Amino acid sequence: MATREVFESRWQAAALLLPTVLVSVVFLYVPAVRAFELSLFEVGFGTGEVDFVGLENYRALLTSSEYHLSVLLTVLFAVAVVVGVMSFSLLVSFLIHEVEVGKGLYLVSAIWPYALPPAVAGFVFFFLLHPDLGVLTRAIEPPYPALGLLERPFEALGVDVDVTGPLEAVGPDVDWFSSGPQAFALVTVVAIWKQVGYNVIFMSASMNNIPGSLTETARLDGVGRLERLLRIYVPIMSPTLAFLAIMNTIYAFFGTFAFIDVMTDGGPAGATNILIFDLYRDALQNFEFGTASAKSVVLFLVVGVLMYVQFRVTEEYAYYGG
Amino acid sequence: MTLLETIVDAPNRAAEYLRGERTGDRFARLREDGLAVHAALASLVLLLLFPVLVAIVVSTKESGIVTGLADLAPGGNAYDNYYRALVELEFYRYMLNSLVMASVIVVGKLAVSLLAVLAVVYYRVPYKDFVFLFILFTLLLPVPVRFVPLYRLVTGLGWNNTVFAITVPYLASATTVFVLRQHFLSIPPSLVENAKLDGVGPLEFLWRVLIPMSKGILVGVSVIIFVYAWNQYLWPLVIVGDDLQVAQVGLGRLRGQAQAGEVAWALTMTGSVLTLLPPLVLLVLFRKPLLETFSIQRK
Amino acid sequence: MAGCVGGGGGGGGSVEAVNDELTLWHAMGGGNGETLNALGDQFQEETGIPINMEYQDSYESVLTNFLGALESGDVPDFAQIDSLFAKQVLDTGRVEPVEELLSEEFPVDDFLPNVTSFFTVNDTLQSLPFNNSNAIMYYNRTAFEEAGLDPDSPPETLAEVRSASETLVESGVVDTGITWPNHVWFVEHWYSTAGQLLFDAENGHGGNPSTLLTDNETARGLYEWWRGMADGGLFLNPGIEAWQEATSAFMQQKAAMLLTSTAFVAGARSGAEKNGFEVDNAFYPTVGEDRVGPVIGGASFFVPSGLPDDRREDIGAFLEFMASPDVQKQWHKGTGYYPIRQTAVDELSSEGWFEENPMFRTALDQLQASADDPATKRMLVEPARQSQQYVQNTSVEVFNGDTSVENGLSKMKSRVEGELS
Amino acid sequence: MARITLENVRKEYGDVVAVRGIDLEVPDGSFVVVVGPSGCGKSTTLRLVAGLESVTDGDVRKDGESLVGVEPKDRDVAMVFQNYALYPHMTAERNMTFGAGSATDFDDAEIERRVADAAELLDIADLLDRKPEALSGGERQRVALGRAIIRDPDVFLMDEPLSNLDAKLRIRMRAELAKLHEELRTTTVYVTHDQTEAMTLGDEVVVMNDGRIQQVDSPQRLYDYPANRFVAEFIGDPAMNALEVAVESGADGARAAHPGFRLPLPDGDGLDAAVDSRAVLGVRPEDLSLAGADTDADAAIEATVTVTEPLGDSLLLECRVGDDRLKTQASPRSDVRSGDTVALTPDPDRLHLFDVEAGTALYHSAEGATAPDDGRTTRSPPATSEE
Repeated sequence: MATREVFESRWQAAALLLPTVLVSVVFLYVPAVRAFELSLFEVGFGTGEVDFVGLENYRALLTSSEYHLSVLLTVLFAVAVVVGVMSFSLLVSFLIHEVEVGKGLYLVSAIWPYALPPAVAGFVFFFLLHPDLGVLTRAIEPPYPALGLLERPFEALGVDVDVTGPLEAVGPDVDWFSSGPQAFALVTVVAIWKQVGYNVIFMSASMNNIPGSLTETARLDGVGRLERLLRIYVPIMSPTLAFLAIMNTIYAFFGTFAFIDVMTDGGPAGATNILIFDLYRDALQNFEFGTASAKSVVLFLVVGVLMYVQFRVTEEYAYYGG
Repeated sequence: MTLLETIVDAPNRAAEYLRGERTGDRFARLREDGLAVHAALASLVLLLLFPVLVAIVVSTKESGIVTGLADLAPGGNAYDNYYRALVELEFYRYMLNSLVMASVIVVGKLAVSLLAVLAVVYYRVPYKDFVFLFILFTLLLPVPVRFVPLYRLVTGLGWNNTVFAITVPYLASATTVFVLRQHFLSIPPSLVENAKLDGVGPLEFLWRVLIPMSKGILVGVSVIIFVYAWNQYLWPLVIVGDDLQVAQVGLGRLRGQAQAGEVAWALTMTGSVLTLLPPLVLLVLFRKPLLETFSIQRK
Repeated sequence: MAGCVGGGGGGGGSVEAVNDELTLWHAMGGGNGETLNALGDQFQEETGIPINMEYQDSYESVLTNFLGALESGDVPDFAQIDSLFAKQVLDTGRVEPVEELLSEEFPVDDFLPNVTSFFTVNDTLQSLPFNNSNAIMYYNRTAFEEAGLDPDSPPETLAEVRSASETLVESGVVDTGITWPNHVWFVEHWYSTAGQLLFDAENGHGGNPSTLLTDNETARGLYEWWRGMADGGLFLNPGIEAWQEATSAFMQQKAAMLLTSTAFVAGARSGAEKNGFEVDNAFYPTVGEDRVGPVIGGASFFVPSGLPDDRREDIGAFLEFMASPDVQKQWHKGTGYYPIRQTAVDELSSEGWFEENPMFRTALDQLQASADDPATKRMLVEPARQSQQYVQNTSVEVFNGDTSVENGLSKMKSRVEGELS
Repeated sequence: MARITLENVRKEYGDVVAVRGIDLEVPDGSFVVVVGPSGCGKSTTLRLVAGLESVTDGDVRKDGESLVGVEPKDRDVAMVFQNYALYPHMTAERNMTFGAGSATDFDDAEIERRVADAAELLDIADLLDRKPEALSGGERQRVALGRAIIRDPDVFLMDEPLSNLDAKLRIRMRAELAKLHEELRTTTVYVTHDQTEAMTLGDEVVVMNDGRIQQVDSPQRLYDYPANRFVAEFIGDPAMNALEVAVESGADGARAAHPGFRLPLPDGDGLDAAVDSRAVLGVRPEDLSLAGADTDADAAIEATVTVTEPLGDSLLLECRVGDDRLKTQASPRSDVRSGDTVALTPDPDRLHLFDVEAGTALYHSAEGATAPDDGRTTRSPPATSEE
């Protein structure tokens, strides 16, 4: 019965925990509880004045169809981000794991967006994909002037060939300033893009730890690549994947408002108004701290429930074998 | 490898690579990997890189003349742009502040978390799981959720406009505690038992045994903390003044230059690249410890 | 009940300056910031009073920080607050009317009346107007010529904007006719030039407003037009509050007309030169035939109350310095914001400045041609930011065609009213 | 040098009882091996002595003084772990000296001298500046031993120290450990699950099972006079055969009756009491020999060979007798095949009877079963399954 718990002094343990617990209580828990308290008030910023309004802030939320939409959107967004990030990262990590040449280069290239501050990421994408001014927009949208070059040789021969024409009809019309679904998709893609690096770090590390003998066995058994990834690696990596699922969920809920702030401002027509942005705007742009606090309580509950479900699911399926 | 060794060794490795002694070999192995795999990987990676590459290119150009992909050739204005941002608009000051803030947070967070993990892993105390959960739970309490009370608290302490304000509230870290705990649990218990028999105290054990044994993961966690701290925006914005202001806010100020009628894409991208640089350098330098250590073992 | 949550820093109202030297928080970036800093240096030189001009990236940041400062008690001596947020700051009750800081002999009546009328609440000048502007129309003379339009008679009404846009686009000179940032300020301008109030209670200057006025010809005319422009591909939507993008589109000659602030005059000139076209500006296009006047825009300096008396003198000195005709002239020349002192305007005229630089005169002419009408006083409402967001966001829904003009307007109205109540 | 005494020691972890009240005396300077299957409580017992665990009940004494409540570092014991517990980032020498300062009152010079001595003794002098990753398993083991030695403790506690070594190295290290103990004469408590190690190393061997001491004895007496079935089957490889029989009395004395045989049982203590009841007959495979054709069929066991395993030095036969199975060893080159029927004759002086229910030894056919030749008491606590 070997044990690590060889030190018994309780006051020592308490002293060691003190800094973390103190900081957590003072700067995280107390303010959070206060925020809960504030949700029962109407709060003025700059004056320190508060008015007790009871559950009015919550009543307003419960009856607001815009807020309901926001809750729905957020859950959808979180699911899309978590699933998207994890499948994309898994693919990238796996491919990197599979190659011998240039491994390091691929890895660094794959993880560096992680170092990019979210606001900068949002800004760069805004620049690239602005519906009218974006550098990339022009390449995606018809007309395709580059393709026009293909017509030149035919023109020279006097044959009239229209390459770009038919594509005009099928080419996408980038307009996420007005199209809700496009804006939602864009924000989701950027959120995924930004989080891939973090996931690749953990996934690659985890894949490196898979015993080579397993890979060899699988090869001898003629197990295909994809099957090897899904049937062998993924179960072995499941503790890492469970950890990442939780971190990604937290990221999707809490770490993404900068993209929205920079790119869509919650629009159009509320299509990207996810809870954290809504809350951020209420708190830090509109200074409606009472409402914002009520929203943070709701957000907290939503995330809490989701995390609980995730914990239960991973307890059931994650492989912690030794 | 230490940072120094990495740097010192870099030219050698570069030279080795450039001599291309194993070029033929390399190509053979490339084929062995499967060209299709490389093609897929290269395009995925390019997809990930593209936006940042564009930012870099734009940062070398004159203001406001990028209108399409065709314009995406590096321009000759790099020096002007970077000089203007760093020196004239004093962006270096914000970066220094960020560096101080991030460094203090890295060191502080590691110190505080190491102590906590020492207690959580090596002490026989009641309610340990509860304490651990209590720390993990803080993940659910980001700044916007507790902004006002936090603001009042920190100003009440008289900390506004001090380094304390932008560091102390960040010192408790669920992620760090979680990762370090996983790591310590993978160290054989006999080590601590042996230390206990020798009468080596917990702090000496931490300092002389655990920390030297955890160099890799500490470096890895430091990078993650650094990136996190470096990217803080909202809280520094409101709680400290210009003297202590950080790079993320400084970047907003570069962008603000544009509002006054300048079409300053180039300048903004310059700032973006500058802001990206420190975390990127860390990431590249320390990718090995990052990767070696971030496998979540069984609990 | 309330007390238990309040707590915190400066609840008692005791304030302390963040710096020993005077400190001004401002949002002037770029060339405007440089001009402002130069003025600060000049003040320091002339008076020996040190002043620290602290740049914060946007009006929103200055507001957030200033409110935070009022709450904590560690305050700057001045905050440059966007006129849109004036009410929010006034409502804290923690700012001191600048009129009380100016010396007896300061000629308050030399301020341009249209400007001070906005900043005067309860018959007292609350904050010192400094950088003030209105929206005007910039246009690309070269493109106009190429499209066969007369560059000397730019469109004056929305209908004319539309027909000019059609000509411009059809001739293939530009992609779209006109662009402007989707910001509430432009809607305010269309209302005020039409003499139409946006809020009841005289846009908030005559009491607390309770409704957004959308059931009128101005609103319908504006949004019908806006929607038609978008439908016809004549309007380039740069995005919400996307000042930079709008400017950029104009500079890249994707749109031949741009609505934006007078503060862009200097930038427009150099930008157009760089991009090889000739730029000019004109009055803001009106919804109908009537032209009443523009709303005031820009910002003013607020001073927190409760600072010690010895400091108040220095503060007063700085305010008077910034409002002096010389400084206002410099500021105007460096930025395009119009001077707020009649003396400064007169001196500029007599120096022949406006004749040499007609683009600098447009905004001032537009201001001085304005009738004395309550509609030209900018909205002064407490939930300004929310109202702004609702107007901007709903505008998108309307011009996109997601909803009918009528539904959109009633949606806008009810959303804003929800905040007013 | 010290004498360790355990008195009615219990250790519980919540609901789990690891050690169920044991008494043990480790004489000064002796080498006592505690052996038992995994989970029997042997490691826990060792850790209780070390002070890494605290007793739930009972007393642990060193030279008569209670150690309860004494910090591990103040017990003057040194421990050697199965995985060596070397700090991976320290050199061998640093591993040996780290903690020595806290654990002892030697000054630096003294520690240095001791390291040199220990290094010489263990033949690791030229490995001192290497880190563990550059050492082989055996070398690591020596460093771990060296670490314990330089502390000059009263007691060495060794927790399966050889388990991580390969078979050959294990045997060599075993001999070296024995030699080391000859030289140092430090009281040693050694825990292992390997009965061969226990037999070869221990002055005395403590067999534990299920949190209890089954028997404490010298290795040979454990083998010859197992106190119960558990000890009988645990000590010795291959394990002792056990067949349920009826003990009958006849004109020519008592016999063990089985459907496959009726073996005569020589007179001995406890035999009378066992007569007319059922018992388990124990006979070691090596005590059975293949009978020649002239053997008295009456004293032999007829068995059918089911499996033959050539071991090189012998041929292991697995046989069936009635419904029971039986193992025996034949000479390595005998031509017995599976399916053959063989007659096995047990050494009449090597038969044991055990109680069917409790497993307690009832009878050993050899002389001196109840009067040990070395005068030490054979302690065999009642083996009732639950208290």
